Amino acid sequence: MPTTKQPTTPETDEKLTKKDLTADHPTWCPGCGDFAVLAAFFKVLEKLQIPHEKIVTIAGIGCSSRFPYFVNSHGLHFIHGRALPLASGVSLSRPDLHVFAFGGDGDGFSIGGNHLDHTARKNVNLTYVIMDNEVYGLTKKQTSPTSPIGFKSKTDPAGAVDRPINPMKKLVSNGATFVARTHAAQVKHMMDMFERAILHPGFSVVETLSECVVFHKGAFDDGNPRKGGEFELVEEKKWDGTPEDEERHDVTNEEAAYALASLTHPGKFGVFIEKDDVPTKNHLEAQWIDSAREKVGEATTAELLKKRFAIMK
Amino acid sequence: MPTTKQPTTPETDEKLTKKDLTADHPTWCPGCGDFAVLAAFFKVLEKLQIPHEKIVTIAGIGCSSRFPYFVNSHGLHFIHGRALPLASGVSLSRPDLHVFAFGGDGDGFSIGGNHLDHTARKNVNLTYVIMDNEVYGLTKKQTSPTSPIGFKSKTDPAGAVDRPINPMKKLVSNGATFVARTHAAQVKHMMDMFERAILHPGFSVVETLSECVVFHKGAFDDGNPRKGGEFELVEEKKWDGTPEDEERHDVTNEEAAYALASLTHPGKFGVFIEKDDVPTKNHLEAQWIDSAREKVGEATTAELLKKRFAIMK
Amino acid sequence: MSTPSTASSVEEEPASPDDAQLAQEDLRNAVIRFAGNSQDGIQTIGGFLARLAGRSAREVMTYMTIPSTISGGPSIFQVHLGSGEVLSAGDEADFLVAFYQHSYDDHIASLKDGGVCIYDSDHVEPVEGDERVHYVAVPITSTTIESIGGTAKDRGKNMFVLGLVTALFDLDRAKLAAIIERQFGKKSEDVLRNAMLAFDAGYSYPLGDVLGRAFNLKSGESTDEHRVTTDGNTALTYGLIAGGVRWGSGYPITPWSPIMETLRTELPKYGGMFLQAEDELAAISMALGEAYAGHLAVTGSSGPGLSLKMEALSYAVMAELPLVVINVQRGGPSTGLPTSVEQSDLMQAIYGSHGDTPRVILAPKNVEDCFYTAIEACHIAKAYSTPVIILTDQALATRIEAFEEPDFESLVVEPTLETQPRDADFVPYPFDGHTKHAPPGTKMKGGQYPVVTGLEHDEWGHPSANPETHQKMVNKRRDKIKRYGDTIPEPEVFGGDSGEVLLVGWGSTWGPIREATMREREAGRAVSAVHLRHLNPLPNGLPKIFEKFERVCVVELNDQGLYGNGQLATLLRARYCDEKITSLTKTDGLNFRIREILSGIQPLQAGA
Amino acid sequence: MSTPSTASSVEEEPASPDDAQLAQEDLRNAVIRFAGNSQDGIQTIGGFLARLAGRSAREVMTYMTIPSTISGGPSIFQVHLGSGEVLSAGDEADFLVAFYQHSYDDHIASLKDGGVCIYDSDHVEPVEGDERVHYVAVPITSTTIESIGGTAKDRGKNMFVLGLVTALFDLDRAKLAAIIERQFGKKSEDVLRNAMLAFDAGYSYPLGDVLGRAFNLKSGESTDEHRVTTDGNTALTYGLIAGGVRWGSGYPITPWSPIMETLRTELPKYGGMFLQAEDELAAISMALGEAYAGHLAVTGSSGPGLSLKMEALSYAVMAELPLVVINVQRGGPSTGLPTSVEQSDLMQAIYGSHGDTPRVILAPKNVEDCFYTAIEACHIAKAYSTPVIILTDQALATRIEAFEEPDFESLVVEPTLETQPRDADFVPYPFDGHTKHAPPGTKMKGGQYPVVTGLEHDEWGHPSANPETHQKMVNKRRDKIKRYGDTIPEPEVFGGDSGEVLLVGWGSTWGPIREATMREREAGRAVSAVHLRHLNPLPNGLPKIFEKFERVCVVELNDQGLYGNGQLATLLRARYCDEKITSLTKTDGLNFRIREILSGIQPLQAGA
Ligand SMILES: Cc1ncc(C[n+]2csc(CCOP(=O)(O)OP(=O)(O)O)c2C)c(N)n1
Ligand SMILES: Cc1ncc(C[n+]2csc(CCOP(=O)(O)OP(=O)(O)O)c2C)c(N)n1
Ligand code: SF4
Ligand code: SF4
Ligand SMILES: [Mg+2]
Ligand SMILES: [Mg+2]
Repeated sequence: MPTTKQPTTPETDEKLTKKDLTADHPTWCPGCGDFAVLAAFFKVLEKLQIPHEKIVTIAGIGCSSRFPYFVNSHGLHFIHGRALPLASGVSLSRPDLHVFAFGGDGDGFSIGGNHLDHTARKNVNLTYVIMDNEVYGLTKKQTSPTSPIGFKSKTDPAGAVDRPINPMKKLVSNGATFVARTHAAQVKHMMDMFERAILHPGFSVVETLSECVVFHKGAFDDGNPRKGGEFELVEEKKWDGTPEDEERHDVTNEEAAYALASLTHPGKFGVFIEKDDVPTKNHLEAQWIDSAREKVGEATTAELLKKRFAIMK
Repeated sequence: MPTTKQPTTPETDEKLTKKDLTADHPTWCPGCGDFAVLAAFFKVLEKLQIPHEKIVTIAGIGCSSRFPYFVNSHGLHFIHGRALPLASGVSLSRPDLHVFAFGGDGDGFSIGGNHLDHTARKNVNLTYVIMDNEVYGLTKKQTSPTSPIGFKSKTDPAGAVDRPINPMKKLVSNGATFVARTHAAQVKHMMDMFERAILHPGFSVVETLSECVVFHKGAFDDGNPRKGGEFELVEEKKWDGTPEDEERHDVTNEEAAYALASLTHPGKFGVFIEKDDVPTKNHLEAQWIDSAREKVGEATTAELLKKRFAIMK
Repeated sequence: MSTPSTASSVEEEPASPDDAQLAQEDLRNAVIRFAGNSQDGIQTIGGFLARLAGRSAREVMTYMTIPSTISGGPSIFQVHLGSGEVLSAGDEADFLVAFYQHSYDDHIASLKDGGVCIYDSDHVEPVEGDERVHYVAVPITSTTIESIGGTAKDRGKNMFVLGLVTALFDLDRAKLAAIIERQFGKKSEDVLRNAMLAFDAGYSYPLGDVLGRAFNLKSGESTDEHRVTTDGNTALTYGLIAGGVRWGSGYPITPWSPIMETLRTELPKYGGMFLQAEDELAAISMALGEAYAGHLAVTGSSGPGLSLKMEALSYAVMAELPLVVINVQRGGPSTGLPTSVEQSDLMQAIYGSHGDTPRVILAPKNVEDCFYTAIEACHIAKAYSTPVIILTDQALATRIEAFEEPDFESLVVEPTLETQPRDADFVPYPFDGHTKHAPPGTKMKGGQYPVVTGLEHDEWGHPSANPETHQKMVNKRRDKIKRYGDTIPEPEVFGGDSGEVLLVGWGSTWGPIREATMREREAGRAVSAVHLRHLNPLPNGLPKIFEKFERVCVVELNDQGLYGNGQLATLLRARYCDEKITSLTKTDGLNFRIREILSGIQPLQAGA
Repeated sequence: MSTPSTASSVEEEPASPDDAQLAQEDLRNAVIRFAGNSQDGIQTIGGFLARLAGRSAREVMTYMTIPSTISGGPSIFQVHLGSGEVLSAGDEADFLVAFYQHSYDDHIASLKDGGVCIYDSDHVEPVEGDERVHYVAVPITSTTIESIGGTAKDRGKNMFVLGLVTALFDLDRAKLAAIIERQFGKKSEDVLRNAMLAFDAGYSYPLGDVLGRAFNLKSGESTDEHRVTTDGNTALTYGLIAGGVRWGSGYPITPWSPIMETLRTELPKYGGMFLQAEDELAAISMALGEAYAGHLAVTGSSGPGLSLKMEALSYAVMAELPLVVINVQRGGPSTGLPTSVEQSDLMQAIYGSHGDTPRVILAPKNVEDCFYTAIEACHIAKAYSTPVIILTDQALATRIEAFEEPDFESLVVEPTLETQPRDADFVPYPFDGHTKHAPPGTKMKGGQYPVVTGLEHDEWGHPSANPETHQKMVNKRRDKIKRYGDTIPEPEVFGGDSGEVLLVGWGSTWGPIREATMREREAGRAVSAVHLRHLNPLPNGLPKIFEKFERVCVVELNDQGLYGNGQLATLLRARYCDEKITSLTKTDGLNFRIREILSGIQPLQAGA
């Protein structure tokens, strides 16, 4: 049967540990929020025990996009803004893998904004972690699409004037089937969000506020109790019929999620959207392949080609 | 004063007529919805009497993007998907002009989708008319980002599987300050929408359902009474305090607009969003220029450069 | 695009407008029947032809049917062109142009045995396997829409068909244009412009050697059931599948679209899938993802789309990922002439990306070669873990030719996913250049997993700005492609291996150059030709060939540039510094006519 | 980036690592004081230097201060390097490296008159106009972050500075690397890798001729208030403004970003604006919109961003819109080496877009020339309504040099918006190639308004697939650029106008090539040099120059390619077919050292 053959890898029973997953010492600045994101990611992988060789980390360009070098797994460091289409190619052609994409706000919302929308509407099965520091870090402090109005940067010395994009509105409206928001200073919450994102069938995104201590210090103090801010959680419905539950958020309700997204900085943290009933593109295309393969039955590639050329005679 | 000088064009009192605005006979197929869009555009320009030489029509690539050839005005036919950034460059550097961008669903939502979001959040002062036929016309029937699931095309012979994007959700959520929806079979309504879009200060978008009679026939019959469909209007608030008014749509209410956008095909037609209180990027950047110019006073370019170089000594 | 069997009727010689002219000499009387609807203005076609014939030496007689309803309806117009004496409008037609299914159904019988039926493949489905006549499928409706952005009433398809017929019979284009002008000029300038847009599109549509085929049949060859007939895009597409491609991604653009459409339709049968992306940047990124995942993947486009892929192609070279990239060239620059042929993307294929990006460029010479070039590209991409660009063009893409059915058993490459565990000494980027990535899913026995990257890196894929490392890696990426270059067979000379003028060509000019060479040799002039299928690296051994000729003339469909040399000529001159290498170029959206080559090389010939 | 006055202290000779070496010979004893915080691990720097000196012939003595708090705090480390006898750690320092404002404030006094203060411009603001010492601004913090994606604790900035000092004094890089390895290798492989990343970034950071400058002052030149000191990006930026640029758009990327940052900050003062776009595709589109609107506009980027602009650049050629495009070249391909110098984007600048796209390419030779090249580009873009690409590079961009203050009165071009009404006979695309667009806002007296387009078109901008029209328009676009080419002054030869070897260079290799030429001539060898600022079209008259030399050697910072020729060498060989044109290339992220050129051309010299 002329479909792509893959040698089955011998089963192993060794447990996957943080140590196995640790690669180069991260090059991030001391205090960079991304360290915590990496730590949380390790812990969740440890917990979920995904086979080591099936983990794939992919990123674009940026400080945060250095992620793959710091995870000892199959990894690819791509070009600026195109991590998602590349990750989609991996996910759709290799359903056996666990595909992770990482990147910053510039990579994901500026140059990469269109790919995010189309990956979301197609519901490609992969997990995307955005480390949003509301600035261009690697290129040394230019205004990013999430920089707040008034933010002084090298490209807006007098303060940014353009309305920033609202990542949650973008993600809720573009059809992403799992959308969560967390804060790098809240490791437990991050782990919880990452775990649910990974277990979600389809395209899952976790918008993670991760401070750039060099170029946008204190950007997320307002969401950090230790810095006098408030870390307000999204209360999810328990479906227990209690009156309190009325008030709680229904993660399948897009309009309610949109309302949550409209809250002003720092907003709420938690799961905004979680829809498990949308078929993944992986599934839909696999169905097409299966039915096509069924039709051709045992025919070899050569036979299929012969058949096709016969009508050209 | 070393700012860009422009010769004042002699005032003229000739009236601008449809005849003046008519250029080449459109090359569109007989019955193409785009003919009606062009006709409505002419009528509105006639009504508004914008100075002929101040009208600029810009488009990307596609059947609909041929628009500039059919309007006798300053025009530019650009490359696929980039009409909006080009139009932004024109608008921001030439506030004296009336800038119009035209294009199709592929041009605007597929390859050009990211530019649409960023032009919207920056609220660049221009009017964008999307001729959505839910198919790639010029390239002869491939699935477009607005093609409905099940649509049979050359790239989806068994029917499209990806969830289409929802243009109205995209436009409501990306911060566009004027968002309307109309149907090429409803000339009066189109004219009304175009006129309000043109008069709107800031970025105005009119999503126009315009049938491709060759590659996606009948796509919008469900919104066309003459074809047994229903053309349901958005009832806008009159602010008359009547109980009926409660039910009506507040065009400044984003969440209400989002709810409207969530209606299933053909949905409602009319103005979804109209926010006049958001400063345009044109205004914000002009302010910056003015205050900077004020500081330098009468200094000539040479003087300014000298001053700058002095500190390099 | 498939066509009913005309196997017997096609010779292996490539198509070129001049073959038509050749054949046409033997063509005494041609009866052409246009069958469509009156709204399509087929009368107009007939009228123009009649008037042209009237103004020429040619005799002519026409007749037409008037549709029953005013609103218009089925209708035909028949023209009898003749160099000799014409006595009737002709009862049986030599040529039938069918616009619709009903036109075909109603009039196919009026076509004489061995006649030629040109049909609008957007509307007509001919009877499968009808051997009685020759079928030529032309997407009349959609090509007209493409070429003028719509079909503007009766000024669209009929003008396109008129252009088609003008090229087919090598009628006097200038005279006809003048007649058309007089006709439409009255109405309005832009109506005329639209008419000419459609006419030019039809004129430059590569029909192939239709008449040539017709005559071979008349001369009664026996049919050969081992020959297949198809166009270049189709041949290339199945070549990719035979070569082991199962995955890919693209975005529509003319004339590339049919390849992606066929791949998307066919690959599922082979267990793979072709993905339609939101743009060309996403398309090549998805394809690179598939390549990284361990598949042999393909992406492609035409001019504008290729420009958008240049950044990711630079990555593919740096990361050393295998990828097959198709460029179906069309008229440029920018949107240019989407439905015309040109060869002006060669330099971009080699040099279009930032940085030093050694990569492989191939170009098929005819429809059959599209199939084999695709397979070759697959082999190279995998063997050297490198991007390989195939430069085909609009003429090859849409032109129909016949060739021996390939021996699939011996050719087919079954894809395998090489995820077998790797030993501890594995490195993704060995300095010896024998890169073989371990796709995700591969167990790494040493416990260390590789990173694929676009930053300069050490053997393990770790970023490195070390001067020696960068130098070594640049050398490695270059030497890898040079190593491949040494495996390219030395090209063969057509004609004699010494003489006055050597014509050098690449891509779809193969036919006209070969034809011109034959003509010259028949005329006793020492002209030979060499055709290059490998453009980067160039094959070795060319100096040995060149030195035997007084002049070397590179014939190509691109501009002479700032210094008087076409693109391939520039490459050859740079490598060999041989002054006798000169250029014959043009960019008018049409393939070379034999006479253009003949007159073009005259100055190079003795006594000139 | 601005620096306090060091006017008096800078000679016009360009910087190159070897100038440092030159100067260093005369440098008896060097006392270097590193002032920062203990957390930055400045002791480590000192330690390494001391150990190196220990292992070398050099003598050394060091001393340091211990910070008061355990958590770390202000601290210094002083090294006294000497070729002669070293008696003390030196009380007064010849060099001060200041990491923070407090380090600068506390230690500037310890720097002797005419000493050199290297400070982290990300943290330190030196006293304005201090003439006592020489200031060298280096963005230590951000460049380190850039080069390794962060500053990873104390293994970042200190290693960067160590690399900086190693290059400055031409210390033994290999030896030091070995020492570092022994040190960090213990800890772990990746810690070492990060340390080396920073070290290499510092080593390849183009400091310029710091020592050279120092010595001129020692030799007591009188200060000259007509000289300014700045880096190439800054000079280029103000050249654009002087040339009439008021509008532009871009997207950040190293090392291009500072140009867009300065334009965005400065243009409002001149009544214009620079727009930050969402990506490079939008950036060039916005700039083209500004150009169409009647302004002289600029866009720019570095490698990856330029690749993304190739489609729109093809449009600019077809639509004949004026546009200035900056490419600050860096190490490639792909993301490559963002903070290293390379000249590997020349071919892309010329051939990177699809189709035949004749356009103008210029390259400045030093910091001063960045200013004048920018003005020249503005003139050409407007005069010929064409895109003009300026190829500068990472070394020029960040290198500081001094030059005569430009005569602004005579140079400044005031922009004008040419919207005066046009007569009825106006056409946007005249066949004579003298395209001058009528920007929107222009009244058309004839009543017909023009369309600017990327489709092939007639003189009015109407789409046309007419074969003759396409051919004529292609010719026109090419001849227009050739016409410009004939106005380029013939280049001058440095040295003698005949001899054994002629070195040919472009861009920032001007300095080392010139230096090497002088050395050779001092040594009595007949070596000369010619430098090309105009790369497309190339200036006329080169054959006249070449024929007087036995060998022509093109020295450039890119790869030798598949056939042994660098990128400019390839262009020259293609145009002139002169076999004596050969290549000297390298790609290690560093500019040429004089000795590399000397040894590189030895084989070309008699007796070799
Ligand atoms: C095509 C291209 N354009 C621009 C750049 C330069 N660049 C590198 S990272 C980056 C943005 C960094 O910001 P973000 O994505 O938010 O990541 P962060 O560094 O903040 O984590 C830019 C503009 C590039 N490498 N490639
Ligand atoms: C960079 C690039 N990619 C692809 C194309 C081919 N192309 C031309 S128009 C078009 C899409 C047309 O669809 P749409 O924008 O909806 O316009 P319509 O023809 O339907 O009005 C495409 C893919 C192109 N010209 N340039
Ligand atoms: S620059 Fe900012 S984002 Fe980058 S590593 Fe440092 S702290 Fe983190
Ligand atoms: S193809 Fe469709 S969209 Fe294009 S002109 Fe014809 S009807 Fe209109
Ligand atoms: Mg960021
Ligand atoms: Mg469409």
